[in-house]
Amino acid sequence: MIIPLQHILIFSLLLFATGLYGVLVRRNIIGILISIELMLNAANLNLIAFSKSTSLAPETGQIFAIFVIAIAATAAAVGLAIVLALYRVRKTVYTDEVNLLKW
Amino acid sequence: MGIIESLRYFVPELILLGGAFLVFGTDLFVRNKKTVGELSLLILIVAACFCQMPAQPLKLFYDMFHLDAFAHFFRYFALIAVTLTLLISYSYKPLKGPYEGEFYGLFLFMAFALILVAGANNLLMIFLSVEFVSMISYLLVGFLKKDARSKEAAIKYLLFGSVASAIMLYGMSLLYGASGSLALPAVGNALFFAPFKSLAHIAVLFFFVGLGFKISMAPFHMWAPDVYEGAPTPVTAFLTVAPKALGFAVFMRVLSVVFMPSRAHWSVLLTALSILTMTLGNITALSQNNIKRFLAYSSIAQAGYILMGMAVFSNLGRQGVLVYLLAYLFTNLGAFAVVTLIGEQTGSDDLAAYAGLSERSPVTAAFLTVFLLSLAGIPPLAGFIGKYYVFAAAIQGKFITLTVVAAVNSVVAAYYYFRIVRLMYLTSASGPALPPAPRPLAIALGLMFAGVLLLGLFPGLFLSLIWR
Amino acid sequence: MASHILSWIVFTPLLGAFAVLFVPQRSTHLIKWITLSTTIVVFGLACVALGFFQASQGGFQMIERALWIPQFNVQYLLGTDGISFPMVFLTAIISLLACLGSFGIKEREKEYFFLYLLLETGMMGTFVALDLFLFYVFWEVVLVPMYFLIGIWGGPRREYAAIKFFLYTLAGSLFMLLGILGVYFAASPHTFDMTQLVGMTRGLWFQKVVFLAFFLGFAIKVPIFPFHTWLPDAHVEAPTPISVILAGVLLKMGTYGFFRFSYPLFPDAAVWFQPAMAVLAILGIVYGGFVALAQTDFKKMVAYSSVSHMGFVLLGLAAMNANGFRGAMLQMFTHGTITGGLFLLVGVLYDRAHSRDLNGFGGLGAQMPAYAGILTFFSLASLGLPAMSGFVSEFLVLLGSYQYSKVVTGLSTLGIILAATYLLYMVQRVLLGKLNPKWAALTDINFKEVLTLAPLMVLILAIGVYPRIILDYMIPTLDALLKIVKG
Amino acid sequence: MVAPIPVALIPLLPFAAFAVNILAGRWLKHRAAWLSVATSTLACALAIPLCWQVFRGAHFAHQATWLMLGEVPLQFGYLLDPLSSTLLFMVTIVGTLIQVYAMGYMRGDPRYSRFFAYVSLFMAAMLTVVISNNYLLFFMAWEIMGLCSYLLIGFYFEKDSAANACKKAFLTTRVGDIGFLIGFLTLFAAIGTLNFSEMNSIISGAGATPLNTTLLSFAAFFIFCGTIGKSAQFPLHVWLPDAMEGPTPVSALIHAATMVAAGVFLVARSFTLFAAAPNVLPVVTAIGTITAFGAAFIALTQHDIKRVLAYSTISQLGYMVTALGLSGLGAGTFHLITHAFFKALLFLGAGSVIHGTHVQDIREMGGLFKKMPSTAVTFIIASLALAGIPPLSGFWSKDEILLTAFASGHTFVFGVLLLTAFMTAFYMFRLIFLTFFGEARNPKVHAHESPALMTLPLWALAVGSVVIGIPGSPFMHHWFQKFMAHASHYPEYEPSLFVMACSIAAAVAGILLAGVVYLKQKHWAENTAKAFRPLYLLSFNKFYIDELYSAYIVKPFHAIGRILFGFDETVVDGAVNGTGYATMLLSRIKNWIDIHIVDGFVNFTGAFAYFLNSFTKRLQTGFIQNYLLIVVAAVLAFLIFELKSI
Repeated sequence: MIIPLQHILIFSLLLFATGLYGVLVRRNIIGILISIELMLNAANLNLIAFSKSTSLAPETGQIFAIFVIAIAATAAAVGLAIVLALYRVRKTVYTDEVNLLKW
Repeated sequence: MGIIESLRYFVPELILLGGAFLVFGTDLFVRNKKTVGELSLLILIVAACFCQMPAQPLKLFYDMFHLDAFAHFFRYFALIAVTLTLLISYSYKPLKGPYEGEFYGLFLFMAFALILVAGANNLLMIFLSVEFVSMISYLLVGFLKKDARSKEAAIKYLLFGSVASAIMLYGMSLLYGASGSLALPAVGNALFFAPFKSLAHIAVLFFFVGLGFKISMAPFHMWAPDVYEGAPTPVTAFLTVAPKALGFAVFMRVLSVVFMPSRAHWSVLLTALSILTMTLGNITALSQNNIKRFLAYSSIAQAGYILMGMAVFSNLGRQGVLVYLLAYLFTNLGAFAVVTLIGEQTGSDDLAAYAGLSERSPVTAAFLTVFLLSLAGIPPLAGFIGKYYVFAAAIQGKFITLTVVAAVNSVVAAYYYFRIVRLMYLTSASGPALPPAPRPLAIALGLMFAGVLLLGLFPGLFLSLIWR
Repeated sequence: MASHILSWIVFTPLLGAFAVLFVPQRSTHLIKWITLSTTIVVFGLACVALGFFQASQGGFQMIERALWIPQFNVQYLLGTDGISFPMVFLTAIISLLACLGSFGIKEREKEYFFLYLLLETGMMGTFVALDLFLFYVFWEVVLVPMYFLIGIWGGPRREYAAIKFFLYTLAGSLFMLLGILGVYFAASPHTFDMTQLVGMTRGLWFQKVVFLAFFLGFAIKVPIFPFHTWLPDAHVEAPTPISVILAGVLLKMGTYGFFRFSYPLFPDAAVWFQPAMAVLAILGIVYGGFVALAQTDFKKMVAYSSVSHMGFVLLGLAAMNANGFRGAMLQMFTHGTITGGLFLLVGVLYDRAHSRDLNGFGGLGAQMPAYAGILTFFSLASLGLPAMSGFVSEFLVLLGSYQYSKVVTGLSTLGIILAATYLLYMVQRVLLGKLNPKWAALTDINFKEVLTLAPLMVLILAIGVYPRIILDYMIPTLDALLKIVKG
Repeated sequence: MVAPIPVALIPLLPFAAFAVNILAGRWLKHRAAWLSVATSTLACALAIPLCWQVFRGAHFAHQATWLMLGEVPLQFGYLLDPLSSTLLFMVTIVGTLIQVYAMGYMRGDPRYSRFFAYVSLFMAAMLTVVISNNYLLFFMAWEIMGLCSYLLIGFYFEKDSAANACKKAFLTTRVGDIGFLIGFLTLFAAIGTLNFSEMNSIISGAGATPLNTTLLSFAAFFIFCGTIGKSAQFPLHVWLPDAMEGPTPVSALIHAATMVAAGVFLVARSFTLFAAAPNVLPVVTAIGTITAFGAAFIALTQHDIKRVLAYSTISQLGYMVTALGLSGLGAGTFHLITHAFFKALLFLGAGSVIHGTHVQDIREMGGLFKKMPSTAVTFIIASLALAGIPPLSGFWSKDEILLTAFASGHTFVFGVLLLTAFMTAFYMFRLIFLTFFGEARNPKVHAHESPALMTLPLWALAVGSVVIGIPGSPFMHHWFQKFMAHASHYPEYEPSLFVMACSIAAAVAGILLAGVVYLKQKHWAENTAKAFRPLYLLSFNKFYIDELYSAYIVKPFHAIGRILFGFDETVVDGAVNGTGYATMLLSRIKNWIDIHIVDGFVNFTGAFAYFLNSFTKRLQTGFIQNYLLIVVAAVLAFLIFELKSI
């Protein structure tokens, strides 16, 4: 059976919104990073869906998706690295406690 | 153009890439990190020597990388920026230690990434290169192992950046859906026709977020002050100039290739954002007491002026952006070079450290004064040429409100720039005379001073480079 | 040399400035003498140029042209005529005398004289630049040294005065820049070249808008009534020689701008704004006079008096006829000499008594007779006593404005009475009456100070007795200008 | 025709003296005086032959372009016609005599050379006024005279009274002068020239070009303002009495004989203009009459010898102005000349008295006749002349004026003038009797006769005031009036015995009454003063005019100044500069004033900027998710905006 494009788009939008929500409300930096993953994947979902529906260049979308996954991985890696370093000097991973820099 | 024959035109980039690995390699074996720095400097210069202007625009790597005069200009831009930054950072003590070599290596990567950004002509390429730049920036910002502020800056930068690029990516995915292709020209053509005209209006917003983040355009600028304050000073210097400039570059490319049809529409938006940006930047800068934070806000305001050119987006406007960026490169890097120096010598980034500087170290004070005047747009200095250009563009495009607001803003700006001048010249010294600057930094200062003066006095030379 | 005389005049001070830059900090005498000789050379060059100048010719002369920024066809275009040349000459003289007056500077001489020469370059350039872009550059170049000169060597509230002056003027000039750009893009082909721009025709609405933009820039500099508040502060805080430069040259840059740019470029708008200008002129004259009357600070009184006197220049401009223009132009020159002299005199007194409080003095006429004589001389010149230059210019202005409007003229004469009043009150409070024992030790004016004042006195008398020595240089140009304005 | 000798020398010689004295005075010492006297004598020697030729009917004029007024050339030069030559004659002679006198009077003064420098400058200016051929040159020299008067009144500037007096004099006359300036500006607008002879020809030849009479009247009126100022006519007469602070020779030269007369000369010069503006002449007459009467009335009660003379001068000037107002050009000028002689003499006499007694208050004098005879005799001669006793000069000229008033049918004016004549005689002889007769009232005063250097000029002038009236008297068949009539035409009247009788009667009556009151019945004076207390106070306090001025003009001026200054500092400065309310309000809204504003820049825009700053700063919480929230909010806002527009 074939899932109509609209459904996928709506789903990805929801996914994106969820991620965004998470980014805004989570205090734990790790959580935020994961939420960002959600957002990226929402975009991926779009890309795949479109590559399936579109005629012009189906493969490019999928390739893009793969690249995005890779980038997401690096982002997560760098992020976690920095979080660790931060934890080492500040003993916290909560955003509302890292606010030396303001105003 | 296929991969193999593309490589012919890709020599400088390859040199940088190879050079980066070479640096990392040597870093493992060489004890004296200074040589690593010199090596990377050498590599940059060599790369610069291999850059040559293509006769006509080239579509390298199946038009992933579009090498035209525009890209060429930014290639030089990136190389100059990195070189100067390295010169500045040689004498930056906090870097000293086992990891110093990596720092230089990362900068070579950064140079490479920036050039990619300049040439990227494909959504995928844009995403990748921008992310590449961002990743390295995160690392550089958080480079100081022990420094909590540096770490905090890094994490903020990372979170903000990732979210921004995620949003942009989502927009890209929509564009892909609309056009079925990732190549900018194709996307552009697709957006010409009906159902997607309105989509263009939506999609451009996602780019606003993603690239607005890079160029610290309000309201996507919030990260900038914190990050700039927390990062190591040379890195701050670099971040305020190069990634921002390249952000503008890719922004311009996207706008001109993809979104030209709906220009009337987004130029209104950009006008508003430009006003917002410069006003926010200037107003907030008024009461800063940390010089780095102060310059951070000032650089936001400067972005606002550059956005004037984007908003107009006439020929003159686009050239204005380039000229402004060039002027801004010398001026802002120069200012930060002085900040680095003073930070090193007095161990403080507070404005208070600048009291009576004209007596403690006259030459440095004079340099900083010139850079600040240039930022304030006083002729005959580089900053004035840039301002003049964007003003001219705005007047020509009949953006009267925008220009008037900008004029008022420049007065406010002039006031806070002169706060520092006042501190340096009109208040009495707060300490003994300072030692002379270390040679590399002195050289960098000299170069940038010359740049500011030359661009101000003989803009013709530089303009001829851009008008092509 | 002969073909590039103007460039020499403009850039000789800059050379001097760099010479100063390479002299070690502590050899202050050398620095002072370098500066003095530079200003003398500039004055000499101005005299040479006077030889080349054809008074009978209306148009621009000694033109120097070179392409500067081809992309915008900005040119390095210098030239002079009956309007700018007297100003160049005035600048040369005032700079020379003020330089003599600066020998008293005690701290940071090197910076001072460097900035001083930079300032002179800026002023000269402003007066001879015929390319709007170039003009703007020089115009701004004047600001920065001025900021430092007031801010570093000024009085107690110097920082406030300096930044106020700077921002005020900057704000004005930025709007002027917008106006310049407007003119540039309205012209076809796009150009900043005055010699070409003058001929072109522009729409009335456009003219009005751009005229206002320029007006803001110039009015703040003059200063015209509501924009004058920077002046008292700047004057009071600035060191004496700088006040002299400020009153003698900088204020003239504003009115010069009207003559050189506003009127020829926007004649219709000028006619349209004529009543407004006249009203502002009257406001300035009367208002400045009254406020000067209320001053107890010697310097502030002189400062406000120049608000009043510059009002006459504006009045002459507003009159828009031969006599008005001649009067205004002459007034620019004479006010430069007279008020410059007055500021020098204030300085002479301040150096000795370290006070400017008018009520604190008295009876100095017996204590320092020579000073008393000279001060009386300048006061009389300033209140427009005949046979002194001030009278001729004011007479011409009034004659002109009378042809324009009787009411305006009548009101402006009130300003003359006021001038007499506040100046005589000043003279009485400083020179006449019983000697305040506190000042029994004051020494009379010395030879060097007299030397700085004598040339001014000679000029004032010469022009007052036979005005044609200077008017003949201005008249052809002014008549040509009048033709343009009146169509 | 061009004069045989360079006429310009006449004013230039004294000017040279001035230049030398002012520059080299401190080395010249008393030689300065010789220089001044020499130059002025030389000028006299040059002038008198010229005048003689003019009296014989010659007419000298020469001019050169000085300035271009628009297209019209402004010609400076000299004009020697009957009027100017007459004054030239008088000024040179009187001026020289007075300077000779001053040599004696000022001896030993620390600023001796300065004094003579000023006097020479004054001579130069006055002579220029006399021979000038156009209004501008006239005005310029006129102003210089004003300056000299200022400098000389304030000669003893250590005295506050002198300092105030000189300022008052200059400013008061300045007001009139501005009127004068406007006057000839108007004239220029009306007839396009400032040259006297051109003006005369244009106005008299009015047929050619229709003249704008209203404009001419305005011109005439405003020019007359100049006269009011300089000749101390009501309401601007207040400065002259105070001007007596100056050294007495100055009072004689400037404030009796020459400068104050220049105002009258101005009207005489512009006579054709006034004739062409008939509705101004009544004003002139009125002012003149009021002044003549009022001043005489004040003079009745003054105690300071010089002030009495000052008021008498004002009163006499009023006479002249009245005469001119009744278009009696000859009469006015004639009285001007005669008055110059005997009033100068009176002042010099007074000076000699002061010199001898060192007091000025007549109540402290008395019985000086024996002590200083020649002074007394000359003084009495002059007083008789002033009182108008035939055959002294004063009689003829005053009689001419009375005749003009009577014959032109202004009987009221005639009456007032007659009354004035009576009062004149009275107060002059009150002065004489109190000063020279009776017994010395103040033992401390040890009077002595002045040196010859001072008495000789007295005698010379005495001779003058006796004989100078002859040319206008029947003995010479009113030669002077005819002579004047050549220049410009005005009605002439047959001498009438009735008028003569009246004037003689008034004079004699005045003298006798004075004699009775102040020599025989001493108490009468007090009694009358008591009886008419209000009148007495009115006269004694000079009609309270000074008080009125200071209350309603001087003080308000300063008040306005102060108010506007306050306005300037708060409002104008505040509007841009926000030291005022706006800033305070903002600061109250949020306490954001930090050190930078206080010491930096309290600028409204600045203040406002800082106010915003306090918000924008707060946005920067340093809390990453707030930032992101703002981003998302912005994007959503844009999106909604878009979707609307789609």
